[in-house]
Amino acid sequence: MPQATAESSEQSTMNTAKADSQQSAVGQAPTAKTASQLPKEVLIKWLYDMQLIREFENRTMQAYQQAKIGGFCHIYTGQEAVAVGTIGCTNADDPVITAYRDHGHALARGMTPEACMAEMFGKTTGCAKGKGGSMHMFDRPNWLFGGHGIVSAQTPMGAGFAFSEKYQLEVIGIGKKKVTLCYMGDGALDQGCFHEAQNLASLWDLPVIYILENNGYSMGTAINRHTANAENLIDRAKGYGIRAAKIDGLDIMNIYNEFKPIVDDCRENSRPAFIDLKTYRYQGHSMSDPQKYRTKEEVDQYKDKDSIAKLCSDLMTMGHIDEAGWKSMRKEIADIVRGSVDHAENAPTPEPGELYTDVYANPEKNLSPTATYSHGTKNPLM
Amino acid sequence: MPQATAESSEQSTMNTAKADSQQSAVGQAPTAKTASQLPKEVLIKWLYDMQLIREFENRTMQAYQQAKIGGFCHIYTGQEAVAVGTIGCTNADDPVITAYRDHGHALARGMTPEACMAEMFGKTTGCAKGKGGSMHMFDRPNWLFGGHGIVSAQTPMGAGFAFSEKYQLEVIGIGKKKVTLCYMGDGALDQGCFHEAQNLASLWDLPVIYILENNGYSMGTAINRHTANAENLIDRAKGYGIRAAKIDGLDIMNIYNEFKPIVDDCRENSRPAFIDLKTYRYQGHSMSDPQKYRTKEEVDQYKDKDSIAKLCSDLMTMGHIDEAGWKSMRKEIADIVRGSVDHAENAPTPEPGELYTDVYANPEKNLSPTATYSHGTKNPLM
Amino acid sequence: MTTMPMIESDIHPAVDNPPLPVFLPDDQLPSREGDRIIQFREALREAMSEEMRKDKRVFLLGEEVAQYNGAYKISQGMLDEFGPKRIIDTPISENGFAGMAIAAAMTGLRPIVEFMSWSFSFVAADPILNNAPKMLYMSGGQFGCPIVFRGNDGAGGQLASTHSWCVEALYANVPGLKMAIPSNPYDAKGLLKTSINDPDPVFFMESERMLGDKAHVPEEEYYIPFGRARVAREGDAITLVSFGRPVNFCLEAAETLAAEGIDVEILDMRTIRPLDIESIIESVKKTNKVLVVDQSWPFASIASEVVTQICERCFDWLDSAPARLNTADVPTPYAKGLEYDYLPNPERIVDAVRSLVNA
Amino acid sequence: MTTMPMIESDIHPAVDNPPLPVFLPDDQLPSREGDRIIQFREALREAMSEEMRKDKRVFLLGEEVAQYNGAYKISQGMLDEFGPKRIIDTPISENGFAGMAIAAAMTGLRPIVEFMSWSFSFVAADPILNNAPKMLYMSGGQFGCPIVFRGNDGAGGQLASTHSWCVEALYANVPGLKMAIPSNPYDAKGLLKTSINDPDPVFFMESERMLGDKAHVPEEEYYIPFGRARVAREGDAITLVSFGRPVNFCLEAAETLAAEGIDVEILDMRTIRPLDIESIIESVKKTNKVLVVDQSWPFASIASEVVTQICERCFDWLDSAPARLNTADVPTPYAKGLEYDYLPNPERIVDAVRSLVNA
Ligand SMILES: Cc1ncc(C[n+]2csc(CCOP(=O)(O)OP(=O)(O)O)c2C)c(N)n1
Ligand SMILES: Cc1ncc(C[n+]2csc(CCOP(=O)(O)OP(=O)(O)O)c2C)c(N)n1
Ligand SMILES: [Mg+2]
Ligand SMILES: [Mg+2]
Repeated sequence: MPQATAESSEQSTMNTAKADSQQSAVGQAPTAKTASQLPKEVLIKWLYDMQLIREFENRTMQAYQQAKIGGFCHIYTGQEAVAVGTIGCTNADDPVITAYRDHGHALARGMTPEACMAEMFGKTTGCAKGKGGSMHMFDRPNWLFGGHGIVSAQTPMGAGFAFSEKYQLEVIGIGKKKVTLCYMGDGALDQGCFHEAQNLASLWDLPVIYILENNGYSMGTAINRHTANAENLIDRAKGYGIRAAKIDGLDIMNIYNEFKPIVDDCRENSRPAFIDLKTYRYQGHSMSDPQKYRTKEEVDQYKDKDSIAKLCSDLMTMGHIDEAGWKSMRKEIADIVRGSVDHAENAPTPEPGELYTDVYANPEKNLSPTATYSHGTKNPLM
Repeated sequence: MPQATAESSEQSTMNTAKADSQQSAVGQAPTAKTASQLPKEVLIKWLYDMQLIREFENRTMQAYQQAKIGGFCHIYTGQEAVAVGTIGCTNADDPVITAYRDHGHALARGMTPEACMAEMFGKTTGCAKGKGGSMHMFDRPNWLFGGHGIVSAQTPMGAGFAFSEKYQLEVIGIGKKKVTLCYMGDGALDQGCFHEAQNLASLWDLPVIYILENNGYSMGTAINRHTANAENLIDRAKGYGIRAAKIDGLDIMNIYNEFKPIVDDCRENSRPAFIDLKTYRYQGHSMSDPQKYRTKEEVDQYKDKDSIAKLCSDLMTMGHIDEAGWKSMRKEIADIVRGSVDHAENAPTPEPGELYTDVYANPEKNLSPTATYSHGTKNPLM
Repeated sequence: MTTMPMIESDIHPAVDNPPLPVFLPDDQLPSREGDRIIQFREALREAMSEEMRKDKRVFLLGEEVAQYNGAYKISQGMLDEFGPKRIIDTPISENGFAGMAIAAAMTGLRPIVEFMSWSFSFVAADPILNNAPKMLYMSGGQFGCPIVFRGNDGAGGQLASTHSWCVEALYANVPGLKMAIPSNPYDAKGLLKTSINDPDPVFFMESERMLGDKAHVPEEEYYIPFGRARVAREGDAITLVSFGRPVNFCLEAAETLAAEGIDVEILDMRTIRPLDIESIIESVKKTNKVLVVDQSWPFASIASEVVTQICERCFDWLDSAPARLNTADVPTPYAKGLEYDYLPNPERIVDAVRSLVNA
Repeated sequence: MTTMPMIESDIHPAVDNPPLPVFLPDDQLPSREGDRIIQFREALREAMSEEMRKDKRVFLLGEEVAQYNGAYKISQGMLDEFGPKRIIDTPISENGFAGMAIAAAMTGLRPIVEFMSWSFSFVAADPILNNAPKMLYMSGGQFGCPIVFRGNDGAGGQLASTHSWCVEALYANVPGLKMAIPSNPYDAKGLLKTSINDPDPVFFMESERMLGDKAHVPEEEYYIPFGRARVAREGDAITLVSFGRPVNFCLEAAETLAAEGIDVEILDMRTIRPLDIESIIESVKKTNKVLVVDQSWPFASIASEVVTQICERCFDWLDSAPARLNTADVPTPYAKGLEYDYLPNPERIVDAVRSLVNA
């Protein structure tokens, strides 16, 4: 089994001149809440969002098999606690960017299932009006900057959002202290631009957190076959003087407890962080993966530690929900997701003329020898 | 002063499953010679080569000022101990590759001053027949694979030579165990491809040694302004499970003592290494650098620790050379270098037709709408 | 059979005249007709496997090529046959492994680098454009770079804008490289075998949409020379110049047009550098009309280049302006209908031909 | 004076019709004649500084732009005026800082990214080609990318093959980007100011060989609209279409040719995307002959594109085949003589024009 089961988590202290400023964050610790102290509504919302993602992905797979969805389609099932838990530690206007396995982040960030499903159906009511597809979930009102298909291309951009917010605050004098979350798969570790991004983020004190969704595989390649010293990834980040931690990503309460202080600290002290979040994907890499690289037993082992089941049982123990409540929640979600499929089915396909819109914000003449560009219809999310 | 004076050197043990095989290298240690135990001829040759480089660069600067040399021209003065000392730890057929500040490596590797100078004069007797210039010193008979102008582009290639030699041995059954030396400036640390190269080298057990010629500046940018955690660069390499060491690069005897065991170990156990070699360049970044980013005092401090003066005085103490010998050596070298300038002056410029040669090894027809290609004249080094 | 002498690893072709491949004339190549029907992907695999059996210097590296048997099953079974030292899974480090392979080629090995998609080659643009095609020149003839870069190019099925690149328009600008773009399984095998033996860097473009295409591919070995177009269809109304996947669009369009009495001639260029301009001229002299069909964006594309060369070489034979039909000049859309409209599909070809022929 | 309204950072131009720049007609732009003689590099600096004074969203980043005052002294003094938060020295991480700047542009800032040379942009090819020009499309109009990438393009002085790229032939293929290539200080200022205000990504090419060129540049602010060529010289024998540095070669060649009684018309295109094809047509209708002079390699170059568009738009007005003159189709050599022969130098232009005019 290529991936350690990270029961414990380990944190570094920052190995830089900034170590002092860390103290203040530690100073705040007493006032910080642990997950179990959070209001019931918050915890129930986590469960709801995780189940929403799971149900949504079930329907996505169905629709894909019915050829209603095309292209590459990467299912988030199994990793729900990561998106919901980490986004649960942020503010609604903290920038978020991720890779192509992005439905979970979109929903956790507040995109409607309709906009998300319609996008995959290639319809005008999709978040990118059908131009982006599964890999390109953008949601401006919810501060989601994609959905990016080129492995690791989002990592310099992650630093860029942190830079931008800092610039706006310090140079223009608008905005506020923000943290950017930048998600990445373990395969993205091996791209050079991630190294460049980490160096820049550390050098320039950018509040960006790289969240490694370490599901143990880059497509069919187990992590120890694609990245060196895979058991100890946080050492690399420390090499840049970046705070780093390894967190069990299957238990959302644990994620909150370990991740929230880091978010607060990065925001307060304007520093980057790197989190190795151990998780697992239940489905293949994309919809066309025969999965010969792993055993059914391995998958089952992880399913036994399912993050939704775990949160549900925790919440039952805490008395926040009961069997009936859970059942009705699932029913409600099932209806909503089915509704999103119906919506996507019935939404209009783009007019042929939409091919030539949204290419330029200022579509002057003679930009192309063969095309005449114009402004697109208003994006439904705006 | 941006750069620590690394009096001491520090070495890591490899942080991987390969740790065992390291033991054997340690086992060999007793038989290894220290620099002072080396034959007199070897040590004298080091002094000769270092002085040759220095004298060569003096003439290069002169010729550049007289506009006999064009393009970008990066002077190696001050760093002589690095090229001579590290190459002194290798075999003549170990591959070597470096960046654009490459005259020193070329000479240390055995390129004739004529071929090196003529190249910069753009003459047919140059190592690249005048097509490459100062930044592109290639010497096939001496296993020098360039001279590369794009910062860090040589680092994946360095891994590639190590791969190739290993492949030839293990798959084709030819060749022998070799180590590749890949030189890089501190600015090259910040390029993504170096990260990719390190990961590949570690993952695939490639015997390549990355030699960071840490002269404290990337052009006008002091190292702590361009790379994070600059005081502790070897930690980054360790993050990849790569053996790493910090070595004072101004004392060639010290370089040999610390570097030779690493070379032997990497060769024997087929593993990469990373060496942070502290050095300093006396001249500007290139010939057109006003050098406002550093003080004359800083430069003088380093000149006080000049590596040639140090070796010379060590050899005098050891009785290997005396004032007269040193004087006649310098005279001999001055004559040779002057001869190389004369040679370069008088060598022919390329025929206009050479423009269209060496573009394709198999120059079939219709490769271009405007050009007809042919084979070039034989390279003078071959 | 073609004699393709092994080039000794210690003889660098640039140093003396290399023992160049000896090619049979087209009519002595094995027949394109037959009943050994295999897929495009199998033809590619066969080309690589045959060369690897003969020459240990040849190896394959790329993402998922080994244990996964290839993201698109092109290298299926090759790990079993050749082992992990010659069929090599890489991390997602295109710059790193392309750069490594270039160094290996400089020392005499013959790497085949698979890009899962050419769309992912931009992160490796520096080594593949600055090093591979220029090494021979920069080193004054000391080091060549016998390497093949290959992978899927062009739109797959709804892969949207970052995953649907036609890189040929960009990369073909660079001297020092060769470029082959087959349109069918037979050519895929013969061209890839030639590519592997060529002493220069070859950029070899496949198409996800054609990997399942089936046709007769001879079991025997054969090499298709670079720079020789194939007349995919004879006709006299107009010359269609194309390469890669759109050749098939042209063939489809030709059926419709034939029914209207318009007989088009279709040239499948097979290689872009070298470009068989003589065959184009010959055809244009017959038809006096030409349309270049190219699945890249139009601006400064191969189509623009072909039009320009036609002007340079047979301007006076043209009845009307040489024309081009490219992909729509927009990022690749995801939605199925938009993607279809975006491509130089048969309907668009039919329309374009009609208006050119009836003008 | 031009009114160039500030675009609010919370209004994205793609969402509603943006407040587009308002441009004066050419004849109302400040005079090109005058005695405020400054260098090309100063004109660039002035453009950036003026925009930075007006708009805090504009900032400059790149290698050595701040403390070193620019590798080529373009940004001299700007650190002093604007401080280190807006004039930002970067590590040698082109992919990293280009990607960062793209994100900053998506959130409404207006980055100017300096590549010390466009030759170094290949390591950043993925973000600049896959993200900047496609963001608006991929996001269905939610996020645009108002960014300027600028730097030296083309041969410097003997910089050899990896450092002498003309990237315009490659990059201009990509829809979603705009491209400006000035040939003189006056245009440099006016075009760069327009680039900074344009809501789309602009690829702006300078030339190390022109940075010291001097000319009158008005002190006042002015914006040169994209897509309007300038008639750099009037003539009737043939139309020379060019852009960037070779415009100056054309002007030099024109003197020699004029002495022989050949009066050439020279069009300086100024922007490549958009390309002012109307001005080309107008001139070709007058001269009936055209030569495109382009310092890129020929294959699938801007020159090929211009030739193709001329065929498409005014084929019947041509007396002879539209021609091109490019850099030699080889990697850039180091040796001085070879490098000179390699470029589309005045002698080569004279020869080409003579043979076209006398044909
Ligand atoms: C630069 C680049 N190379 C290759 C690919 C093809 N590819 C897409 S996803 C993927 C695997 C990535 O795995 P990981 O980063 O672990 O993310 P996960 O799929 O596990 O979420 C590969 C090889 C790509 N999109 N971009
Ligand atoms: C990718 C790339 N970006 C920028 C440059 C321009 N450049 C050449 S050398 C250099 C500084 C490199 O410094 P360092 O690596 O420390 O080497 P040193 O000059 O000190 O030997 C820069 C920025 C380049 N050649 N390649
Ligand atoms: Mg993964
Ligand atoms: Mg340095």
